[in-house]
Amino acid sequence: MLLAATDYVRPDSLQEAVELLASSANARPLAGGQSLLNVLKHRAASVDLLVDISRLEELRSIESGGDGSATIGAGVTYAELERSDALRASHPVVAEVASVTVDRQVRNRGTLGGNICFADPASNFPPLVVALGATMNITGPGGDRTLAAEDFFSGAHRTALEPGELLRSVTLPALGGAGTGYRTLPLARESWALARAAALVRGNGTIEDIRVVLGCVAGTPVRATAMEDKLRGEQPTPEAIADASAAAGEGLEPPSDTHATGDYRRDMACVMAKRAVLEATGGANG
Amino acid sequence: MNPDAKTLPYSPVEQSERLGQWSGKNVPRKEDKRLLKGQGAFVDDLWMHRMGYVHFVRSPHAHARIVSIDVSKCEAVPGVYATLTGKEVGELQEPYFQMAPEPGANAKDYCMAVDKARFMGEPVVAVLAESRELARDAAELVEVEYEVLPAVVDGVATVEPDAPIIHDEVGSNVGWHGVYDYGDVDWALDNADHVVRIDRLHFHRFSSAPLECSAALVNWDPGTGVCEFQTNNQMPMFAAMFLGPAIGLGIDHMQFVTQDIGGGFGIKITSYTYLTALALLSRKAGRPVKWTEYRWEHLAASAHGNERTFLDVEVPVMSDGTILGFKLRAFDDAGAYMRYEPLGAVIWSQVVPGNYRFKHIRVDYTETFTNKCPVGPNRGYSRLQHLWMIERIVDTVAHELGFDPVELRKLNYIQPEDFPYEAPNGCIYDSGDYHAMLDKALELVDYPAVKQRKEAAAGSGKRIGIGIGTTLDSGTNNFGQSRIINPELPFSGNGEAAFCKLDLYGEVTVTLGTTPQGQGHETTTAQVVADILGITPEMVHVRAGYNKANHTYVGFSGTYASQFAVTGLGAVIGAAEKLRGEMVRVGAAMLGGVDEDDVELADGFVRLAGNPEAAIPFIGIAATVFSNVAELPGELADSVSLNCRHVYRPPFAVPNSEDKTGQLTLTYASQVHVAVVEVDEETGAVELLDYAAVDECGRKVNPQIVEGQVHGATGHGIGAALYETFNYDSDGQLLNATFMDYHAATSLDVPMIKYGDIECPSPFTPNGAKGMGEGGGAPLSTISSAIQDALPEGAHIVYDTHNPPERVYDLLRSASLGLPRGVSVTSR
Amino acid sequence: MNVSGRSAVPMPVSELWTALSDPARLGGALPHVDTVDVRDDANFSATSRVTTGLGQTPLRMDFEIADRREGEHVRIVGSGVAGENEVWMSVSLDLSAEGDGGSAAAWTADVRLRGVLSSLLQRNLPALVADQIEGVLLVAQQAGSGSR
Amino acid sequence: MADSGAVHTIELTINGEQQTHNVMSRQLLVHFIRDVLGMRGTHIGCDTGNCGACTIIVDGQPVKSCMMLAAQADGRSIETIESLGDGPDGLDPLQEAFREHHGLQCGFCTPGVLLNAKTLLAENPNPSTDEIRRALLGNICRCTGYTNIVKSIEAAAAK
Repeated sequence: MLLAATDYVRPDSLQEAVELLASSANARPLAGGQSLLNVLKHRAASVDLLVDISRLEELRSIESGGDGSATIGAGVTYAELERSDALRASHPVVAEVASVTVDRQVRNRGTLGGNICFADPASNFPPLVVALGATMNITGPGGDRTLAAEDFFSGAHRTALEPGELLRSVTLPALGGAGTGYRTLPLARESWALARAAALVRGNGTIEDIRVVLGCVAGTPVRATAMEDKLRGEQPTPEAIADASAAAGEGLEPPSDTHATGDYRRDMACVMAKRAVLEATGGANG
Repeated sequence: MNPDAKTLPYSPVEQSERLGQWSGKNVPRKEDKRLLKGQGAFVDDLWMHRMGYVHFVRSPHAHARIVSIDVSKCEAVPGVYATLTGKEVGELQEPYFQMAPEPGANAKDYCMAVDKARFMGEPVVAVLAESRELARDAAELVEVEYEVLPAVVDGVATVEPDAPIIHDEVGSNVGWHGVYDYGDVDWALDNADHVVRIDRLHFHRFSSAPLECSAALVNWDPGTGVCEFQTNNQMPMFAAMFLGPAIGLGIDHMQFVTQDIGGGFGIKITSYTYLTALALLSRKAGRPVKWTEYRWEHLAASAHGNERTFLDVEVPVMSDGTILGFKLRAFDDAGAYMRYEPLGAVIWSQVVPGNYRFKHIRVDYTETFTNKCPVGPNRGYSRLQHLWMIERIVDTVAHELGFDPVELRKLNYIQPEDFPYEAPNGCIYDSGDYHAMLDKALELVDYPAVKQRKEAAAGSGKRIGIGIGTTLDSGTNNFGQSRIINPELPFSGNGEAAFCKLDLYGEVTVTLGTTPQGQGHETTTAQVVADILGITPEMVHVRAGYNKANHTYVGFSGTYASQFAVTGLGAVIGAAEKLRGEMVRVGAAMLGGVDEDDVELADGFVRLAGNPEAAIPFIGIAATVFSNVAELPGELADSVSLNCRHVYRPPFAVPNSEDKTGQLTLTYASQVHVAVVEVDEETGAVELLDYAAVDECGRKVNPQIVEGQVHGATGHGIGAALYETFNYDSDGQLLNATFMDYHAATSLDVPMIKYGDIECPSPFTPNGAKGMGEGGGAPLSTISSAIQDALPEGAHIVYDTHNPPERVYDLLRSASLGLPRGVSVTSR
Repeated sequence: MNVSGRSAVPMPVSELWTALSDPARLGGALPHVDTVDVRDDANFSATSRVTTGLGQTPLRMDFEIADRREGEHVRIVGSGVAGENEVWMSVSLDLSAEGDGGSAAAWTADVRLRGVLSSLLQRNLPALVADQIEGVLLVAQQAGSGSR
Repeated sequence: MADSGAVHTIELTINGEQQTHNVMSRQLLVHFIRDVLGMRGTHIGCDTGNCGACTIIVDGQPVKSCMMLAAQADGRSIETIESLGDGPDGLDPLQEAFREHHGLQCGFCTPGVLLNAKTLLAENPNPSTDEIRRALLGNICRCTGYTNIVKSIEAAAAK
């Protein structure tokens, strides 16, 4: 419960934050701190310089693109996502997922960027932003760059951010009528996940494009490509979806822990994938 | 009353008829104001000049010899006051007194690991420094060299010959073994129409995990030689009995003070080991020392509930459903040290037949050591394991032989007219009506409607299950049962003390020997005293918490094992009645030598019945005795003090340690719970749709407080049944070592509980009350029963108290996969 | 906790084997290593700061190259301290030539954490270990090709 | 350039009173409240931000003070349990409802629960039973089984 000695700084601008992050090999951004502080309290890891980015206005806006897309600042809290009318209109699933993230207290502090960059396999947002085909807007010493969400996650608690780089915002492409689904098997009522799947389905009548992304089964979110391939071009009937979902678990080696074995997580990945796609295609809930 | 009950070992007691004006009412609690305002005094809130903060360096290994400890780097850091190593403890402390007979008694238990670390998290070195942060940082400079040994984490396999020995001095991993044998179970098995055999039942390891961790501020005063413990230990006199002889402190050289305790539930009984280490450190450093446990330390190294495995269960059943009894082997995993054990090896026998009329019972009981956290008397201690097993037997018999679970229970329950009922081992169940409670619980969940809903849900992918749990909360221990474990133990009976006085200005003050942790003792005590002295609870000042120097106490003092309403309030009634008697005699003299029978106490006056003018305010009585005594007749003045103490003593005899029989507890509160669950067929996830808890605990002093205890015990039970567990990996590492993985039940996990109650006053207690609050672990039995009811035909029976989604998923699939079912029936 | 993986390494298998079976070279290949103290041809100790997205975890480890078969197999056993926790690991690598001048490393790792970290990291340890081993192979390969 | 260092000066409003303090960067807000300000009504029940016993109000929002650094409270307005009810004995309607409905037993979780409930009722004066239970998800209680806590908040809402 007691952090190791560390320095803290609260820069006034994004540019200053980037410089500070690049100034030390072991500097880390501190947004809501709802995950990072737990790591530091138990000294699972320690940090030389905490760069508090939670008040940088450049990171705290939610902008709707005219085309139905949305760009969300990395510093926007879950509570703000939950309450955003613009987001409920353009991407209701994001507001919905934010509203069940941990609890009221955490939702007032925890941020979208923090959830994504902490990159815990059981975090709420990584599978969702991959399913939605989001773009990560990164800023750093070398200037700005973007990455597809799918390429952003590189390992458990590891992202493609280079030293000194910061996630500035996340751009969600317009849904354009696509259906979304997000299903979690929690350990207890609305607690963290044993299994999770997020789905995006485009097309009316037949499935033109489909993305099914699994959480909790590996260090990073995993595209269930075998399942996607079986459904692309098919009618989204419950039977077809159920058959295809059996393929979602292929090749997965999920971790075991005190709550569930890897085999169970693999089976549940298939069930959550089925239910997420059924939700995305407007079908009954499994 | 049972007319043909043979002469009972004790007869009904005469009950005070003065109770009723305030007793039995929902008086708002006196404790609430300070707690609602954040003005409570919890141990971590306390501070002393010159005090140092303690951080324990703990063994990361479950079983390891300590080769060497180097504290030089740590002690070199400025601001580090002192360290204490296990080696020093080996010289400064005698091993704790062991309750077990040989060979279990040979186990050497110290406050820290001396030669070997025997569970992950066992303290090895204590570091004292000027700040918490410094103590934590400096502790990382302590270098401990371990020789890692293989760990044993299975409470049954630990008795195998090749298992690593945890206590070399004991020679095996068996702490205690005994056979309890009542009636003639072999006759019953030979003559039964059916014998139901269950391979294995497992009661899992969990803890009530109070929200406030253990903590203490300990000051060994070199000037007076008195060591003061400001602590949240909930059984100080038990702690004193172990701690004093271990470090050479006389009982009167130990002062214990508690005020507000953030929940105890039994887990804060065995913290005397930490109090010992802190006392030694305070004496060595010449400073007060303060220690506050972190949550991970609490989960890994304070105390766990008993983990008990039942093997080879055999149940003789007659064709009409009458269950004659059962036979089984029980293995109870005590963890690395026996610190309240092996008392648990007899305490379950307070409820040998559970709520049922079984006559033929044999239990072959073994208490074992493993490389896991030592167990302590967790809420429902040792009885909830046994009662869960009995309800699994009844449920399985109903399921396998096609009996209706409600009718089978009503057939085998102890019948209302049989009370007081003598159990096979001589325990006297004082009163109860399990049939009425079951009907009420079924009514609360609208049983007929739920059965229809269950039929309607078929094929929907969601299976509905209705579960019943019948348990007991045996209260007011007869500590003589410890002799069944070890005939040499010098304990028997029970008792609690209370002190009631009228002070100079006529204020009534009460002190208790109990250590409340949220049960509202200040309020219920004030209600009883107000009734007896004819005043209001607001006029009674009950001193908060426990204070060994200023409060009265006896050897059994503390708050544990569902007994306050009997032992605590029994003492309060006695003390208040004595004070009343003295006030009446003084009043009668001051009112001109009138007859004492004509004098009454009302509204803060001692007055002549029928003549309200002739009334003396309490201050008048007190002022006369304390500062105007010449006005009283000499022999009256010499015979009153207005300072009255009473020790309540339950009417126990010493049990028979040969045949393991006797009256082991005085009162038997009971619980009948019904749960409605919905099981997701695809995932095994269980959701509670409805929950009814019907409770019986004799005459209630404060019904709202009683209902609160039922809600709390139900919350604990639901948490353990579905979410809370301690799992160790093969290396002996605790995998649920933080609240991230030990999922304490939340406000969404526990449904709004439907409470019901009936009242069967106890004939054997001064106020007709029964001890209550542990709750018998009813939800564990109820949810196991509900999940069993939701399983498809041919599925494996519910065999574990803990049923997370994966386990239920495996149970659901066991039928289709044609796996063995864990149960078999042979019929004549 | 066992985890296994397979990595392609663009360097000849004999060079890779040497990099992994020589204490000094292997010590130098540990990510974010601070000090390496070689005791003999099979034993060395090293202090390093395991780096993840969360920050750095100081590690003080004693390593032994437990067994080796020229050009094809090496097993490394390590034990040490990470704050209040202890770490024990056994990593065995089977090397084979692959592609033109490259090699493949099939590895299995048994890593035991002891202390509260064994609970905190129980889900993510396999993935974290896999990352670290790939990190060692990367550094070994860079050192081998002299590009560092 | 903001100063980065091990010690920081923070200006904050504590229960309506403007104060300035120097804090270590490493110090958690809950330790600052308990040990530096000496306000012992805010409690610590876990070491992973799960139990909510440390819940306080920051700028009108309930927050776990063990999941914030003291330095992050610079420029904020924090309210702790000591701000409820006037004077040493006064109970506000919410506290009174808890007393009437036995919404507490040991009292260790109570400060965090009350401050969470206060902000809930400010946002949603008439919450349903389920809304109250969901709002309390981050406040663990080990004594009451939550039933009377929910009933107490319902009673306070009805006042």
